[in-house]
Amino acid sequence: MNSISKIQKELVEEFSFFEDWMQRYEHMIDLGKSLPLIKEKYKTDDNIIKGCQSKVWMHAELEETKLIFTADSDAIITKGIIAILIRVFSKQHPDEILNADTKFIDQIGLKEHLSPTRANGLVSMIKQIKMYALAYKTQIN
Amino acid sequence: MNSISKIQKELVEEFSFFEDWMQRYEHMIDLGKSLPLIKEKYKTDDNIIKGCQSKVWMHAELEETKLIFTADSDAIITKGIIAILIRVFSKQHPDEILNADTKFIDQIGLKEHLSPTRANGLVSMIKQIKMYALAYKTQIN
Amino acid sequence: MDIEKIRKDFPILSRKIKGNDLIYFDNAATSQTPIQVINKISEYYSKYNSNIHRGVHFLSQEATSEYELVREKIKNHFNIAKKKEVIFTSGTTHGINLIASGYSNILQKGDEIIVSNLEHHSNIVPLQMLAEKTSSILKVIPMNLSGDLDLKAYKKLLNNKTKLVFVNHVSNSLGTINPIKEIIKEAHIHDAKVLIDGAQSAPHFKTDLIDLNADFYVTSAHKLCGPTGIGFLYGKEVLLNELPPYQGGGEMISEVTFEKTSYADLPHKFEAGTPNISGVIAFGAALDYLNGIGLKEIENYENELLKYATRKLKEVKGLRIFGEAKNKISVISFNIESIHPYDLGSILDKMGIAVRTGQHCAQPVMDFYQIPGTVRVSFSFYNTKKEIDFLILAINKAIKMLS
Amino acid sequence: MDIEKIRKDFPILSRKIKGNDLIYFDNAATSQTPIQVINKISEYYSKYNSNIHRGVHFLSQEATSEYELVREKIKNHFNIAKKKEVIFTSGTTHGINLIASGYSNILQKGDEIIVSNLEHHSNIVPLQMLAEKTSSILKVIPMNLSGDLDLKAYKKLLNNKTKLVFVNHVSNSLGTINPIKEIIKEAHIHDAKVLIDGAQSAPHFKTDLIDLNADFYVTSAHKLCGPTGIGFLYGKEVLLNELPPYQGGGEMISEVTFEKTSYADLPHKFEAGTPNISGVIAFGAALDYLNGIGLKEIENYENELLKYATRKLKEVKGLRIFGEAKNKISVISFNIESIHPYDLGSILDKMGIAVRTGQHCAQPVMDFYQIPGTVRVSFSFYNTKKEIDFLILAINKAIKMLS
Ligand SMILES: Cc1ncc(COP(=O)(O)O)c(C=O)c1O
Ligand SMILES: Cc1ncc(COP(=O)(O)O)c(C=O)c1O
Repeated sequence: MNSISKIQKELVEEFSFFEDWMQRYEHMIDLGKSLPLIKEKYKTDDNIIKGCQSKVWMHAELEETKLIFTADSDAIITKGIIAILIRVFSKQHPDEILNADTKFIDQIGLKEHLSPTRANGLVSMIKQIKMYALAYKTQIN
Repeated sequence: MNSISKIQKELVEEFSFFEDWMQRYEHMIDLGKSLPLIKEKYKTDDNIIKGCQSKVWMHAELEETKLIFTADSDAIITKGIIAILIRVFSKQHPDEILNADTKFIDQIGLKEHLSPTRANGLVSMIKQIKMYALAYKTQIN
Repeated sequence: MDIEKIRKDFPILSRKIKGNDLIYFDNAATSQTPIQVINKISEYYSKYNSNIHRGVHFLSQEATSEYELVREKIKNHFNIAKKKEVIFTSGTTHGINLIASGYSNILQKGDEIIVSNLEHHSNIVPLQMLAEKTSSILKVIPMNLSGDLDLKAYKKLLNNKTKLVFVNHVSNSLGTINPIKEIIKEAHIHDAKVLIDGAQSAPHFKTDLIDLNADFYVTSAHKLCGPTGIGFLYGKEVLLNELPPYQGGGEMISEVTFEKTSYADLPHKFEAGTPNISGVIAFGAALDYLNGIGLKEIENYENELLKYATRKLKEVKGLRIFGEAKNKISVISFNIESIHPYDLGSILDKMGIAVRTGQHCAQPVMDFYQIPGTVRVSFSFYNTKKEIDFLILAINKAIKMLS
Repeated sequence: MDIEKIRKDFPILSRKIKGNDLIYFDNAATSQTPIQVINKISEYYSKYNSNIHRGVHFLSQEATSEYELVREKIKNHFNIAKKKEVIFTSGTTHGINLIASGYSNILQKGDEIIVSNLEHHSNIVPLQMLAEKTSSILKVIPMNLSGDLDLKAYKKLLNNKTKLVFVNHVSNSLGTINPIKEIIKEAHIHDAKVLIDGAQSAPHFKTDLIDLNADFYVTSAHKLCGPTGIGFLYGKEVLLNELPPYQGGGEMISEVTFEKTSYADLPHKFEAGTPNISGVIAFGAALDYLNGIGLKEIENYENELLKYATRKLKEVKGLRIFGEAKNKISVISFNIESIHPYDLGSILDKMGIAVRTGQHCAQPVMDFYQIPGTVRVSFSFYNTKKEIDFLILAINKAIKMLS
């Protein structure tokens, strides 16, 4: 099992402890508080991800062969969502990011608990992460 | 009771003999066959009454102080309707035409048996008859 | 196909009109509605009525996903490449106007638009308005006595000035199925774009838009066992992107300031304002219903009704059928010698038979035959041969009365 | 007013959302539908579904007279001079676009159009499109912090170049009731025509169009306990006669040949194609329902809810209400310090409370306050103080979670 799948499994287990959505939301909000924040200088319009009522900025940079993501949002639940994604995809090799599936999102029950706008936002974030992976992959090779 | 009311009463009685709409329609169609026909030269676009799927031409002329109506239609039921109106309003003094009410139409049950388009046509015909009465009234005075 | 079972799905078919069973032969004007569709509307308003797309809350999410699911259903049913190429409209007329109006910024003076002589007014008037606005020229594909379009003449009309061709798939007044695949192919040789008016075809046989390669396609739900006030427009993505938005409002924008407004992407760009949400959802239920029976089964059965009725009607003395194309759907327009169609229609109505009389919003067709109108009977899959027999009886009775 | 009895008319109000009773506070987006209206739709499709106006047959006659009866009901309800001044549209957005588009042939370069800063996008974008097409100038009535329009500034904007003024009766984002009678009077001094967007006012208090002397008025049924996909446009006869038809099609013509087409009279000139017949008929049932309760009663009760909720919300720490006009309807837009409206809305949703968050299709209002959006609660006559109490509890719980 590679590192991404392991983290995904961890997350699914972590969320399965909670009995109701309320606790899951609280946990998500907590995770949001530990989000690796994007540097202010990267908080540009170019780095905004569309598809959310709230704003999301995301930045990626390469450390050797691993991609490091940082991000921020003006909404705290959105921060939680992106924190989950970053926990899964940050510090990973672009190839692994590109190959990773995203079933864990359904397993956590994230999508059914998010509004469609937010679920769209989530899809956009994953797309963006994979785009970064694609872009940096060529830099490594 | 003036002449118009008398004819109206007659018509209502006549129609009350019939038990179903089918017989009433047949009677109306019969009446249509005795419609005093408009002269061909008056069958102009100016004399067409709007508001019918079928065409109705109507003409009026003064004989002393009475108005004489002639008409035609390309549809036979429409001919019946106009024949009924002409029986009531032709050979009458314009003043009497203008003062006449048209309750007899409801009493015959004409409106409820006609399609709205035809009922509209009926209203247009009565309007037209009253317009002629108004126009010729001034000629008499 | 179990007709008796199907008929039970349509509450209106058990209506009595002045003591007679209702016989509904006005399907080309609007189709009847099965209980499954009626129930879907009630369900919507009883369970998840809500404004869509922008809502955070549960009801809005449910309504949005049901609504978007129908876009998907339409995409599949009509074989459309992309979901965003499906634009909800209030009906065929709206769809045609949207496209015609969109081209008023694109067409140049002297450009040519082709339309057929067989069209419904909805597919003529918007083009007259477009031609007037742009000083382009409207040309007409002529028809012949059988009710077919003259394809040779069509090919001669086409040239490199032709920008648009608007043709219906099936004529509502005569029932003719037009050879639209060929019409489209010929137009594309000259790089003209083709809009297909599918109002009368979609109810009767399967339409494959990728195969036809139509540029635009429009239809109405109310002729497809669905509700009134809803239809859809299909357009190829590149073409829709070239057109300006039709209406401004909520939903169709991405950013609004008084200085500058930017528009949303397809399909939202063309869906300004709160849409007919219940209409869309019920439209989906109607497609499910039709697919449950099977469009091929419907087509076969309706063809049988057409043949049967044509044969029976021809036995009526003095009756003339207008439109005897080889390829036609279950619509028959006719007149009886020296009887006005309106008179005949009125008498049939009194016997519980609903037919349409008049010009059927297709005055050029009536002008072609030099008649004031016709009586039109149009069958749907819930009609029966028994009903057709009764029609023949009723016509003969009416002829007696009216002669 | 017996609220418990009224609530029983609305099937959706007994819905549970994740174990909680649904509390529907998104009435400004769309209102809920009483069973009387739902039943009317079912009745239509079960008993007399038919295309209207041109039919000889019984169903068509029934459908036509029910349809036209609603025109009469609207005329009476909104105190309109003539039936033919009532045009059915697919909603407010459609009505605004119809008028704005109609004036694109009338306005001249340099003419001026006035709109307010308080408008819904539907009442901005069509005017931007009109201004662009005609090279006319769009001017904006500014607002102040309380959410009121600046009438002094408005008067200064008016001059003899002003041709049109488009203003909503009530702001959907803040609830402000605008002084439209005065706005109309001032505009008329300069011979400008005024369109009133009544989407948010019609549901909450009686509108008298003769008294207001509005030139045009639009609203949507779906905010009035009616169905989606239908609304109406009122216009003064002389003005509507000056405008070109908006869409071409069936129903709106009197004569069609390829050489020359002539248009039908009002209202048909603006009602091209098969209309939303069931929508119109259900709209009539909705008006009957509202009038059965009484608009004055509704207004008084909703005012009580507004006052109660305003007081309770103000007790919540860090909560700021946007829009505190003296005259307002039961809409409250607010934010809580350092909490994103979207977060708050999401948590409330999880507790079964439907509110709206975001810009409410009124980005200029948000830009004015320099906020990304608000949480908006909007009450209808079927809401209760108990529901408001639960809202306050839920907000406090959410604040704890989100801080
Ligand atoms: C003030 C105002 N104007 C216009 C609209 C648009 O109405 P519709 O979406 O029904 O066309 C709305 C509804 O959202 C509104 O609140
Ligand atoms: C061929 C054709 N085109 C267009 C229309 C107009 O459709 P709608 O009235 O639903 O807009 C019809 C329906 O009458 C039709 O039969």
